[in-house]
Amino acid sequence: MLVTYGQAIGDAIKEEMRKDDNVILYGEDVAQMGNIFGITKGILEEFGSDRVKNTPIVETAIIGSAIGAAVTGLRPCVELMYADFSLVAFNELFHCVGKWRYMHGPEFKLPLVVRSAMGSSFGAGAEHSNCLESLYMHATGLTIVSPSCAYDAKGLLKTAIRSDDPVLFFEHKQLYQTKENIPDEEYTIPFGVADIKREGTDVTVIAVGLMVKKTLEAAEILAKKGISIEVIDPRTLVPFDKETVFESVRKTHRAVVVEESNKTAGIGAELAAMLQEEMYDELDGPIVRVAALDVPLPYNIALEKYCIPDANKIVSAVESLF
Amino acid sequence: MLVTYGQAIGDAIKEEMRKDDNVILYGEDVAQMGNIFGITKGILEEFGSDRVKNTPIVETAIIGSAIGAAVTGLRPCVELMYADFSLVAFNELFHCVGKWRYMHGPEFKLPLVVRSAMGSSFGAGAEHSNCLESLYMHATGLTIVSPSCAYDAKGLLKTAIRSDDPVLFFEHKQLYQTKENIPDEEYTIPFGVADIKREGTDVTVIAVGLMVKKTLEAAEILAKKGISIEVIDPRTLVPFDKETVFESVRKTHRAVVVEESNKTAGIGAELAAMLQEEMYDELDGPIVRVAALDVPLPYNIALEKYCIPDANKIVSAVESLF
Amino acid sequence: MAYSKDFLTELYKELVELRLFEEKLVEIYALGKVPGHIHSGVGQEATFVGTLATRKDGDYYKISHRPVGTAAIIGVPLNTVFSEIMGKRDGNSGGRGGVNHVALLSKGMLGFSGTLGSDMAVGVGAGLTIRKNKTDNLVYVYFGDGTANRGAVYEAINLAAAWKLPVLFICENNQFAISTHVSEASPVKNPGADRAAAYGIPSKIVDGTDVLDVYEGAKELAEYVRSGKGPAILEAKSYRWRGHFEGDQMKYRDASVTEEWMKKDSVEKMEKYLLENNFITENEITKIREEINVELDKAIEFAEASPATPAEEIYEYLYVK
Amino acid sequence: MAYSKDFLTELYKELVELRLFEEKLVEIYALGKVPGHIHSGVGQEATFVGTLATRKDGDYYKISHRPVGTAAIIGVPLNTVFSEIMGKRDGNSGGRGGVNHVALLSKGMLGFSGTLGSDMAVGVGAGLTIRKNKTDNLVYVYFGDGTANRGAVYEAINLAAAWKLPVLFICENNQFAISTHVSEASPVKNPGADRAAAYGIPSKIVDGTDVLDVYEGAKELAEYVRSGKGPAILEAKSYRWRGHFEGDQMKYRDASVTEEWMKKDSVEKMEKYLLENNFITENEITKIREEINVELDKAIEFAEASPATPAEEIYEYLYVK
Ligand SMILES: Cc1ncc(C[n+]2csc(CCOP(=O)(O)OP(=O)(O)O)c2C)c(N)n1
Ligand SMILES: Cc1ncc(C[n+]2csc(CCOP(=O)(O)OP(=O)(O)O)c2C)c(N)n1
Ligand SMILES: [Mg+2]
Ligand SMILES: [Mg+2]
Repeated sequence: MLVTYGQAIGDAIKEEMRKDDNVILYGEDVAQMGNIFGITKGILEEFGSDRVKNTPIVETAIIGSAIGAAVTGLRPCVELMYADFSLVAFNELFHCVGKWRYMHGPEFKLPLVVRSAMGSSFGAGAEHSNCLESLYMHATGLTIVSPSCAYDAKGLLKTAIRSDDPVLFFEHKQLYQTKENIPDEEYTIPFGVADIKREGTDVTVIAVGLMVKKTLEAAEILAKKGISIEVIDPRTLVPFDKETVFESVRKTHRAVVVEESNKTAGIGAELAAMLQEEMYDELDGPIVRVAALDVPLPYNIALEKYCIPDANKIVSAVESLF
Repeated sequence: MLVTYGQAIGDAIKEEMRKDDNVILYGEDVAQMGNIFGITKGILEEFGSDRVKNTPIVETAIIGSAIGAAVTGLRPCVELMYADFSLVAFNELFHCVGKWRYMHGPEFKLPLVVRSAMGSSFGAGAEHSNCLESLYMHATGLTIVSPSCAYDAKGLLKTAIRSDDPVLFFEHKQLYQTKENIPDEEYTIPFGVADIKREGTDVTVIAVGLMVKKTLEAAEILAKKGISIEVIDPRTLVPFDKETVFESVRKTHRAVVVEESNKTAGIGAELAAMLQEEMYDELDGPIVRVAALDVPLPYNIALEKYCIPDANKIVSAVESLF
Repeated sequence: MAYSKDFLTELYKELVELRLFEEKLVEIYALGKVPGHIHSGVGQEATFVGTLATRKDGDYYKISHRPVGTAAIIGVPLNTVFSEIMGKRDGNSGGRGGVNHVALLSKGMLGFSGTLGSDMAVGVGAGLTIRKNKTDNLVYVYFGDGTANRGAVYEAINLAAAWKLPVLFICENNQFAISTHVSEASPVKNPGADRAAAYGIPSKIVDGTDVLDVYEGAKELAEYVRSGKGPAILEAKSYRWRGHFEGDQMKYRDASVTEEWMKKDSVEKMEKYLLENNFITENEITKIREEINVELDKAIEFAEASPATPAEEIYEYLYVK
Repeated sequence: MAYSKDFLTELYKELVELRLFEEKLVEIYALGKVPGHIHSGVGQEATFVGTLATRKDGDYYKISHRPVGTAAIIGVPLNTVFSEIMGKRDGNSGGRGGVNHVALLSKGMLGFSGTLGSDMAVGVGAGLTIRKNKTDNLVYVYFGDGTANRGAVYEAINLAAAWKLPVLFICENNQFAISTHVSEASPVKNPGADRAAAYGIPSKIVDGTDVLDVYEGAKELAEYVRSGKGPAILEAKSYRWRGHFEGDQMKYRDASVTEEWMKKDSVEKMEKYLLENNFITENEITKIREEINVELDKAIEFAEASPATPAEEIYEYLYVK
């Protein structure tokens, strides 16, 4: 069936809520309004107000209560409207969610999912545009999912809701309306399995979220220039599928990492550091990072665009390796 | 004079408070008690309760109010008891402190310092032992200081208090009692100037905070084995003194980064990624990261020790390059 | 209370200015001239005009995302306001911050945080400066009924109360946080005023559709705050006329209730009052509106002509040095 | 109120158990057997024993860093408790969590957050499970007078109140947050109870040095909460006898005040009451104490013999899979 990325997410939630009545959904404006992007529309109507709830603006309590609900047997799927606001509950996510089981012992399971809309979206400004996966990569005990298409979003979210470990699920705002044909039959996608979105021979390009799309655009341009890139979407940053990337690098001997967040201490920092540490002998050049400029993302749309990677910047980065 | 790292910090605050009555000090238990480590002892007595205040346990309001005080003309030097608790105010630090001037314009200056005690200290556990600089490196607009000795701590804190930009100042708990001779005369240390703590020819080792001490121990062991390492302490992670590091790498052609925090997406990730990107042709091997294991730091002291880098682990990492 | 004609006319002008500003904002947004999203404050003017009528030189202001036209009332030149809103170089941050970050420190404006509530303590910090300067100034800190539930708000008011700082907290209860009605989000009826007890500070509830009622309540509390006794909370009851943002379908609420509330129009009320008391003529009203519209249009024109901040300046304003 | 002898003796035993536990903790800490820091709860037993006397099967508990012996009262085997405290493999997390993270979920214990107050909402979340299971259970959530100022506490109680969840919040007002007296940190006299108004929920203040007074207050509120009406706040007035942590010089407070408070000894009070009413004999008292001490010593011995978790198991418990 043809669905948008947003519908795929809504469908995943509904399907899992039908399967298991311990799955509950709450967050700001998820009920009547169906969230500010319309992603959770119709869920209140189907499952009722015991299982679908608006919260006040209380991000720390959303996350804290999800822990308590999860350890006692529910499977909360909660929403923090914008990924930016997850920083309000950063302590709860970093210290509590990420460490609770480790600190308290194996009786404690945290089957909870935190969904959040991330990324730039044409003038949303410095506090409503962030991609923040790398901050959570430095934490422990979390699973971090960043789907780049409707198919992945649905399969990964279903896996997330069924997981007994806590999952941060980042949805890219600019992808919500992108359409795709996905199977009618139920499917799930395991964590820790990267997807090769395009095969290639000259350079391995690891891209995340919306940047997968931009990288595929870049691949077209590069193909015309005679450069063949392999586009790998890790899909989950933690756990990270090293093997798929290593295999690609063994073939291409060159790697580029593309992300939407600030360059310094971003996703690319970890991936580049890890790759050169573990694949040094396979590499014929530096691992190049393509990322946003290290400034708060400007509101002015031209400046915003200037800060964030696009196909051309990815092309240049790849070309710089030759 | 012979002072401890802790005294050097207290002295820096006092000297700056004497110079400029806009400098104020507040935080949890900084007044009568002189903070839980005794670092701010005597400051209330000298400057009075208008300028030295205990706060309730309100980390978000400590940081938020520091912004307001700073933009209106005061120079707040505030304390978040443990660096771990800075995550409670992470939103305020990441989005507000780090972006305020950029978002509101050049009229806005934020001369504020946030001091915080960080690092492992023998069983303090997963929530009272963190080194978190790398999280803040991903932010924008912040200056990040991590002094490794009394001399640096004093000179850098004085610079921090005089800075018109916001500074995060991380003090390592295990260093508070270390003693050192420092000048009687006033001095300051500029930001963005790394210090070569030991010259060497074979490997450049960049170490931060307490890890500088451990690396100097490792240097002794390695020297006996015939390996000469150059130990560089960046002192400020933002701004980062690339030139000093680059010059060293041009000599040694090998680099190791040592930090106390989790390896994944830590300081070493950024430094390794940056170095291989910008110094690829100078490097004769991978940049090796020495960091904590990616688990919440265990309470059991043997397990804690097992997780954190020490001289032996640094020695092994350096040796792995040959 | 007997008010002077001048005072009442001034209030009225500001009400109209804010109304027309907020309408203009919707207009230029619809024309695609404003990046991102806007939050129209149409219908909520009285709270802002009424409270600000108690201000004096040296006061500070922490405004909110709604209505941003408040910046103009406080005294930020319209050219600056619209340039920032349209993301242009002549905005206070050259369009880096945008519609929610219109602020001039020289006018006492402290700035705004897009993670709502995190800026409440910024206002509290400005109170420390007032305290040090030993003036009878105060800080106006505006926040919404939804934001009132955030922990950062509690910490900020608590700290202000513990330290008896001169801050007037103003809760604009427009009954909605996006789609969530105040009765669903808040366990108390008055999300601002009912919490004053938690801090041991005074509070007052006023009619946010009646500028004079707001003014009276604000005056009483402002006097208390200026006298050094510590912070206070004013809660104004109003209603959000439009959607949370433009394009909001508002299926979560009953349009007939909205219509009822829209009849409680603070601008019309004031107009009627002024006309009935012969403080103003229909002609003068028309003139006031025209003049303001001309000013707004001129500023929008200025902003449109203002260049975009060039890419080379992308790192400016990040650090002082 | 007329209490049965059994009930009173049980309360007394738990008081003594908690007292001796907390004393033992100080003892083994002084001997270097405990990593990190401990926070002795000596003198504060009545709040915990008195409230827990209202518990029943299926209830949940969010305890605090002081007194950690509460875990034993709730039913965690002493061997587990001391093994965790001493960082050993037989602790609930094999010594990964430590003294502040003693918890058994099978006994209803939800765990603890070292960033104080961030765990309040964890208790609220357990309330959702109780609600779903349609039982009349409740969640006991303990927090200190200092922690009461945190925004996370406000958000948690607010959410519990908005959703009318079965949570009994218990503020142990021992008058200090480390060195900061409650009067310096909190603008209200009663940092727990005075804030109930902010959530529109009931509250009660009890004498935290009198286990029966605590019990009565807790019973009243627990009944209210169990009946489905929503959360409530109990505030117990006590005093922290020892330093915040061991080694605290306590120069920030007047030792004579401490001495006065130490005369209000909940254990002694109960002992006197039981003796006067001939519910117990001096002999029985001695025996109770001896038995508990033997149990404590045996558990400590067990914990000492418990191996350290081996390094190979360092990644265990990080993920379920
Ligand atoms: C911390 C945080 N959480 C959520 C949001 C998203 N958000 C933006 S406006 C809004 C509603 C605010 O309601 P209220 O405070 O009543 O102000 P109003 O919009 O009614 O003026 C929300 C939830 C945000 N900006 N910050
Ligand atoms: C968020 C946070 N801030 C600060 C601390 C440091 N701290 C540990 S105990 C304590 C005092 C707590 O006081 P209270 O809540 O009254 O509990 P008590 O220690 O008196 O039992 C503080 C400030 C912390 N653990 N977490
Ligand atoms: Mg509102
Ligand atoms: Mg206390």
